Amino acid sequence: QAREQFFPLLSYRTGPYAPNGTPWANGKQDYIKMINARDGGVNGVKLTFEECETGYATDRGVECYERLKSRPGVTLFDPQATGITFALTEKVANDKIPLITLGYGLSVAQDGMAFKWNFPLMGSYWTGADIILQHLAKKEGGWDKLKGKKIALVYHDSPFGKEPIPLLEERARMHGFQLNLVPVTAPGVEQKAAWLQVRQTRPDYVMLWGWGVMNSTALKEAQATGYPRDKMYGVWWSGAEPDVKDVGEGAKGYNALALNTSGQEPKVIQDILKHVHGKGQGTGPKDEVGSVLYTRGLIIQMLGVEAVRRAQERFGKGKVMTSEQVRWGLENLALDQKRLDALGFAGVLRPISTSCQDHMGSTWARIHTWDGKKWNFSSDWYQADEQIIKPMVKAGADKYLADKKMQRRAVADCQS
Amino acid sequence: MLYRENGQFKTSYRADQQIFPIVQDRWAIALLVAAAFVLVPLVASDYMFRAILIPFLIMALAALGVNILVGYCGQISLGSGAFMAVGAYGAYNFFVRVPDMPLVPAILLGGLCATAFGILFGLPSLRVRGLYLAVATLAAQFFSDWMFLRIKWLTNNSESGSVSVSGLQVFGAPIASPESVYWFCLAFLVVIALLAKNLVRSAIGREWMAIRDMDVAAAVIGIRPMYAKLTAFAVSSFIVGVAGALWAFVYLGTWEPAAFSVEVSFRLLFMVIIGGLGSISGAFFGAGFIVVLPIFLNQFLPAFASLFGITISTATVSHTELMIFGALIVWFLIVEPHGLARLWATGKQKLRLWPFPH
Amino acid sequence: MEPRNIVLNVNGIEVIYNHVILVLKGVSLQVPEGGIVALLGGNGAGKTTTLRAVSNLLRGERGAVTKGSIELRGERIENLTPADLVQRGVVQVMEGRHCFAHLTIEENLLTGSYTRKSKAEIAANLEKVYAYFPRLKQRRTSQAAYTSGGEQQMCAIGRALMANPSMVLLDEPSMGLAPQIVEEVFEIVKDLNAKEKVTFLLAEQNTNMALKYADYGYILESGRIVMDGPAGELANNEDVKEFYLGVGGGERKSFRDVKSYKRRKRWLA
Amino acid sequence: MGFFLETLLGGLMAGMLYSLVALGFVLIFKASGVFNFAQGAMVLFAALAMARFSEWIPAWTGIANPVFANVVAFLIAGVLMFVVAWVVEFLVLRHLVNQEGATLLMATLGITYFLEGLGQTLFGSSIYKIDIGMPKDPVIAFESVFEGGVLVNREDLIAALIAAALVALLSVFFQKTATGRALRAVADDHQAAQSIGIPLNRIWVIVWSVAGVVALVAGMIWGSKLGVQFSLATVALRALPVVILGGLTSVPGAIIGGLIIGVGEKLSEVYLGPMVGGGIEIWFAYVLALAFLLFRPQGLFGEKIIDRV
Amino acid sequence: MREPDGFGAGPSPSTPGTGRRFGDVILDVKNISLAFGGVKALTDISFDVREHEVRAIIGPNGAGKSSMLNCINGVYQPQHGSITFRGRTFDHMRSRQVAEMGIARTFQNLALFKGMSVLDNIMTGRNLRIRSNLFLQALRIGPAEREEIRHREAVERIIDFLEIQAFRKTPVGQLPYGLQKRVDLARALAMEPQVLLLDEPMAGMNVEEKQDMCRFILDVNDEFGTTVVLIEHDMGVVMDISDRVVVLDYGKKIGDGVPEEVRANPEVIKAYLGTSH
Ligand SMILES: Nc1ncnc2c1ncn2[C@@H]1O[C@H](COP(=O)(O)OP(=O)(O)OP(=O)(O)O)[C@@H](O)[C@H]1O
Ligand SMILES: Nc1ncnc2c1ncn2[C@@H]1O[C@H](COP(=O)(O)OP(=O)(O)OP(=O)(O)O)[C@@H](O)[C@H]1O
Ligand SMILES: [Mg+2]
Ligand SMILES: [Mg+2]
Repeated sequence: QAREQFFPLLSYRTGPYAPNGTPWANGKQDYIKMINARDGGVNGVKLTFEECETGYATDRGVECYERLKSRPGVTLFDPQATGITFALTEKVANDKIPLITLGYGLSVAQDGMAFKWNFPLMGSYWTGADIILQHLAKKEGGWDKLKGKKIALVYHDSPFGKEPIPLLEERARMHGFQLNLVPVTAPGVEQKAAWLQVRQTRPDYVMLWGWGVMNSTALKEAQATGYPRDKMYGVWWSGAEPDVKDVGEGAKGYNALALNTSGQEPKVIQDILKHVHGKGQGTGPKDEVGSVLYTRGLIIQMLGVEAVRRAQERFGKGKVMTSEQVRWGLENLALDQKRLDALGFAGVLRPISTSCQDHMGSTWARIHTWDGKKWNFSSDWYQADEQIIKPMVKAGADKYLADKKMQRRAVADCQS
Repeated sequence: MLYRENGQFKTSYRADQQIFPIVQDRWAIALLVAAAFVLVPLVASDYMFRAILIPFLIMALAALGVNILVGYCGQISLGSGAFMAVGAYGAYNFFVRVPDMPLVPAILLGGLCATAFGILFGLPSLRVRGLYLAVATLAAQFFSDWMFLRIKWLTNNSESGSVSVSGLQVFGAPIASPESVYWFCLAFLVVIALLAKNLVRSAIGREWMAIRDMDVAAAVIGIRPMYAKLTAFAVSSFIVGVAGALWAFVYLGTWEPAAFSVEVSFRLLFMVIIGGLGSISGAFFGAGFIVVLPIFLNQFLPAFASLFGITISTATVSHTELMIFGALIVWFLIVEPHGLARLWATGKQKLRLWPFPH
Repeated sequence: MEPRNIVLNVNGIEVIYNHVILVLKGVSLQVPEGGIVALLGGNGAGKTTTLRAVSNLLRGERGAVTKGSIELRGERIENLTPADLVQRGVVQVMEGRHCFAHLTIEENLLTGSYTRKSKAEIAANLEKVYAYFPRLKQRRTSQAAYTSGGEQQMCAIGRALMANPSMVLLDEPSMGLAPQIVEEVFEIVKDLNAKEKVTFLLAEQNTNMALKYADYGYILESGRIVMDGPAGELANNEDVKEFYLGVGGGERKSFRDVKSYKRRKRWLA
Repeated sequence: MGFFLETLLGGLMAGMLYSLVALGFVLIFKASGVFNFAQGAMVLFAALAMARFSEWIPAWTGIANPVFANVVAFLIAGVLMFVVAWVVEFLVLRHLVNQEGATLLMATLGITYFLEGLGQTLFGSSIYKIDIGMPKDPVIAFESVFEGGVLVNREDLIAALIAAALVALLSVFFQKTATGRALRAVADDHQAAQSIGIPLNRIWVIVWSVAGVVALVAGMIWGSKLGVQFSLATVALRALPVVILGGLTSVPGAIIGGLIIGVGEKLSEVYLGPMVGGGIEIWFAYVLALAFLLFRPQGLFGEKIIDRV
Repeated sequence: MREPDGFGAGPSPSTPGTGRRFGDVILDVKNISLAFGGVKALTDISFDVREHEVRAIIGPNGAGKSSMLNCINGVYQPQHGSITFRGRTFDHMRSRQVAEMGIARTFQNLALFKGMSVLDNIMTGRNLRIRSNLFLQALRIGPAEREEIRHREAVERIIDFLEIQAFRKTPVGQLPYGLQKRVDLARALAMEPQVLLLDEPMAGMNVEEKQDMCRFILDVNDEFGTTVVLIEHDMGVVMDISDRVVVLDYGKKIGDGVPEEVRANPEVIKAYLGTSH
């Protein structure tokens, strides 16, 4: 019987997406180190981890999964890539290991009754897109003001980039704005044509759905074609430091969704600086601690750890949880403000509570804006509109189940 | 007298034209196949199956297909990833659209879709040659990337362009456990390898090689370049397409076009060149090398470093892995430019002469 | 022949291709300063291999000298590069021409003078080559690949001469050349030898011609030297006459009447 | 009309940038018969070196002057590319004399992996900045003639000029000098070149160094445009159609090819793309190149492919 | 048709020295002109080849001999003229068709399939006769296998005939030059041609080997009645084994006739033979 709770960490520190993948992975690692150093683990259960480099490639990701999935005390997987998520979705169900995809993955997986093992925590591309639109509507002075407006979606030409389209189309139908789709071929180093199109159609807003080098290139092309950056809104994968840093002044005014804060103020960050970096055990450079993606890594890991803690509450404190037990924990997360404050995450994110029906737990997000040096919040919290998203999720999940000839989970299954 | 062919006189041309004319080879192959079917499943772990053996088998199959085109017919292609993708999505469409479509025919039909696609993109080879053709075949690659993202019909109107299959079975037996997937892939590989071997040692194989080695002379002895090249494209893309369907169906389960990106094309070309152009066994060697080596390095390097009390970060591991991988490729090419299969053959030749050096 | 300095001394070399194919099994030969030495032998005897060993072109063929030594004017040369050898005045004309297909005839010739620095010398050499092979001058602007086999052979020889060599390794210069040109080529060899004191080591199948122009000959069979001697002596040897000159029994036999059985070669017995 | 011109111009500029990368391919192919897939990795490696050194030098020397930092970084990166050339020759090429094209091509793929690993090990895998003071903001020309004017990107314009100058220089080098002739000879037949005393080793170091410097220039310009990180290597894939369209062996072909591809690609994306959902430019570029090849299998300016019996 | 030599129309006479009789004209080349850019490789060349004869083409280097064969073979397309084979006239030939009609050839600069074994090289010569389709070949059952064996037998006869048994399985690239030439001949013979075009089959051979080669050519000519067109620079060989000789110079025909006649032709001596022959 394992005496340690094992976290397999799939990451990519090389290759085209390394600049974004690295801080993310560092955050996850540092959080584990911090919990061990500060709290001695979860109720005395030490946390261990092993990283496995996927290079963002699906087959390497699958190999990593197969390599690490049967380690004793394996907890959950966070593949950090949409393609790998697709390939693992079915495998985790067979192996009974939860798969968390915070802010990415399949939007329809929010439906926990259909996707027992998937947890797209804190938001999907549908909720993200919905929030950007809400923000625009608010800025314009109401949904009706969007009528006749042009909104362009400049997106990474892959399932990741295409995911928000159904929601945007739905909203466009509802509110009568015009949606222009501008795909950018991966990895996105050459976007001249895309931005010529933007210049030609002169949209009122540009939504940016990019990852990696595509983001900074888009900003530079926007600058080169004179598109105002403050009319640009990125998804939360397009709104971190690596995306804007080398654009510098040129990215001033650019907005993006934020799932979390950035900066070193939160207590948890201070704890990490103290317990991990202070002891010379930081995974990455010190000044990266608290950056957007780093903090996102922390949150992901925190949710994983809290799921373990939650599971222990039910299945026995101080024991190593099996992955099935962790799944229950993930499905029954209840992190209210008090709990978050205690964890040192005050202000970093909104409370989150998951359930059997809702594997997302929270759809809150904000907009932040780059001022040339750092990200500053420029809006209040928004929550995605359930009325629109829920039926879409339900329909999508049903289609998925039908395709797979599978049944919805019985309500009784929620107790297991 | 461990490995000698002298003393084994062939009394008929039929005997001389067997696949493996040397007795020892025949036994070795028989043992190997038997071991692959029986012994390996007894000892291999789940991880071995899913992360190494199955991808190895499928990639070996794809490499086999690529080798027919590149190694035998001399048409360097960087579009193999596209052929795999067409095979995969083709099979997918047959599988989900035709009610009660059995698995094996779906995969074979996927292969046929790839054949059609391969012939289409093989047409320029009638005029364009060598490296020009190699680069031009990238058109197929980028076109297929685009096609499967953009044409919704091909992905059964899935919103994101990712598709998935499940509930695979053959004659009522589910293909889900690692052993069954392994056997399934192995069966495909053995059968297709056998057929391919037959082809390359038949008239058509000789036509391909003739076109590869000296096309003007080939034309003069009556070989039609068009027929030879297009059949090579057809056969090759069929095999690659089947491999693509297997990769998608039994290895990934759910996939997006990026699973068959240009990177895959490069890797396949790698396999055939490292393995040995124009040799069936080369595909196996090459696939083994390219599939297994990075995984091995990835796991071996940290262990190796920890021997010296050093812990290295994953980033360093994967950078070092890249460097060692690159260096090994170069090293192998220097040791034997004609690939691992040739190295193997030279080894056998030495064994034949043994204990005399020459 | 008065005793002369030995320029090239090949001493018992063994050559292996691809780590397994043993081709030369202890070949020794000497080339004196200012001499013309012929290396004779049937197909696959190892003539080309011997020349490649001397000019260090074996490596590109995945061959290696595994035993013995090669000395040029007393200096061991096994580890030099081909370019070093050209610097020392040794140039090989490769079997099968090997002209640079995309370059014009004139450019081909000019590449031959890569090691020469003086412009005037290069120009003079070019004129010399054109004087030897007027046909090349006519075709100077065509790409080498589109010239006839014979023209390419001339180009290859001319290209070697552009380096002002002191020693030339000629591999089958007569192959594919019209009889008239063959004679011309050998005349040129003799001319260069006499006037410019160029030493020649030539591998030939055309034994008749080779023995006529050479001073000394070696006969190579299956990777071994089976016979050597002054050209005149060789030409009168019975076996050489029968197998290499085709005049066994005194009379030249018609190619129409050759018997289909063969006499055993005495030196192989 | 204004927009059409703008697209056209944008295409031309993009094309010139491709040419810069394509040039590296052509150089090495023309001079040694090696199709150098590592060109993309070399661009990345050179750019990484330049970016990091320009960042480190002020820290090391205390001299904050950006011009000084950039110049020194450029020089160091140049020297580094020379070292790479030398190592490649010493460890790889000299052992592969007289081998087939496919083998050499694979070897360069091996070099690609190696350089990618080494580059990231030495210089990190984050995103870095090259700031050589290129103007980033656009200028609008002909505003009086067309509505909205024609947008011109000054950064691209400068890059195009640099590319053109490089090409002119290299064309002269190849056609007119003895070394250039020797380089072409080597490409045709390694062994014959050796046999007449062309020192392959030296030649290869020269060519790879020159290609390294071309990669550095390309890396510097692309890097200043995009930022320096791993994906920079993938611009090689955009440059490939340029190489084959212009002809593998033609230096001017790289430019003309670049212009054609650049324009074709942008016009197609902007005017045809929307009809089919967009994202067509990359395969369109390849198909365009292929279409030209059907008429001229050796590319527009490539040397004729010779087959004779 | 006017003939410069003694063989006009009418019953075919026999050549001196052999008792063989020639048949009718099998291959008739008329007014062929071929130019590459400015280079005139062939200018208005006409000659004919009769069944069973050994017809030599000689001439200085660059005279256009190989180009002539390339025209007959369909490798080059002449700008003018026509070629008649067995009564069918073409203004240009296509390789495949030529092969099907029974014309085979060897090459001056070896055009063997380097990566294949000797046996496979020769087997390609039989490809035209293979009837089984792709699927049968892949399965290699029944007819396909039998067919393969039948052709193998035919090829083995040629291998025996040319005495290259020992090298059956060797990759041709590793053979010495002379043997490669022999394999080239074997591949052409495997096509069981009616007309065999040989482009300098004896270049790079010593006398002994040339004797062997001559014997092969004559045997083929005698036993199978194959017509032979031969390009060769060794005058000894040409004079001894050919029945009639065409002489080209700078793309023009300067002589045509029986060997003795040609040898005496002053123009030929001047352009080609030189004085010592
Ligand atoms: N690159 C090679 N790899 C393997 N074997 C080779 C190679 N080159 C030559 N050989 C073998 O070496 C032997 C000698 O060949 P070599 O070319 O030296 O003969 P040669 O005397 O020049 O013959 P020829 O008169 O035909 O040119 C031959 O049996 C040949 O098969
Ligand atoms: N494809 C081609 N392109 C351009 N010129 C050519 C081509 N083929 C042949 N020639 C030219 O035509 C002329 C005749 O060439 P051909 O090869 O027929 O000569 P040949 O009589 O066979 O000479 P040799 O005895 O030297 O082989 C030569 O001058 C050659 O340069
Ligand atoms: Mg030789
Ligand atoms: Mg000729």
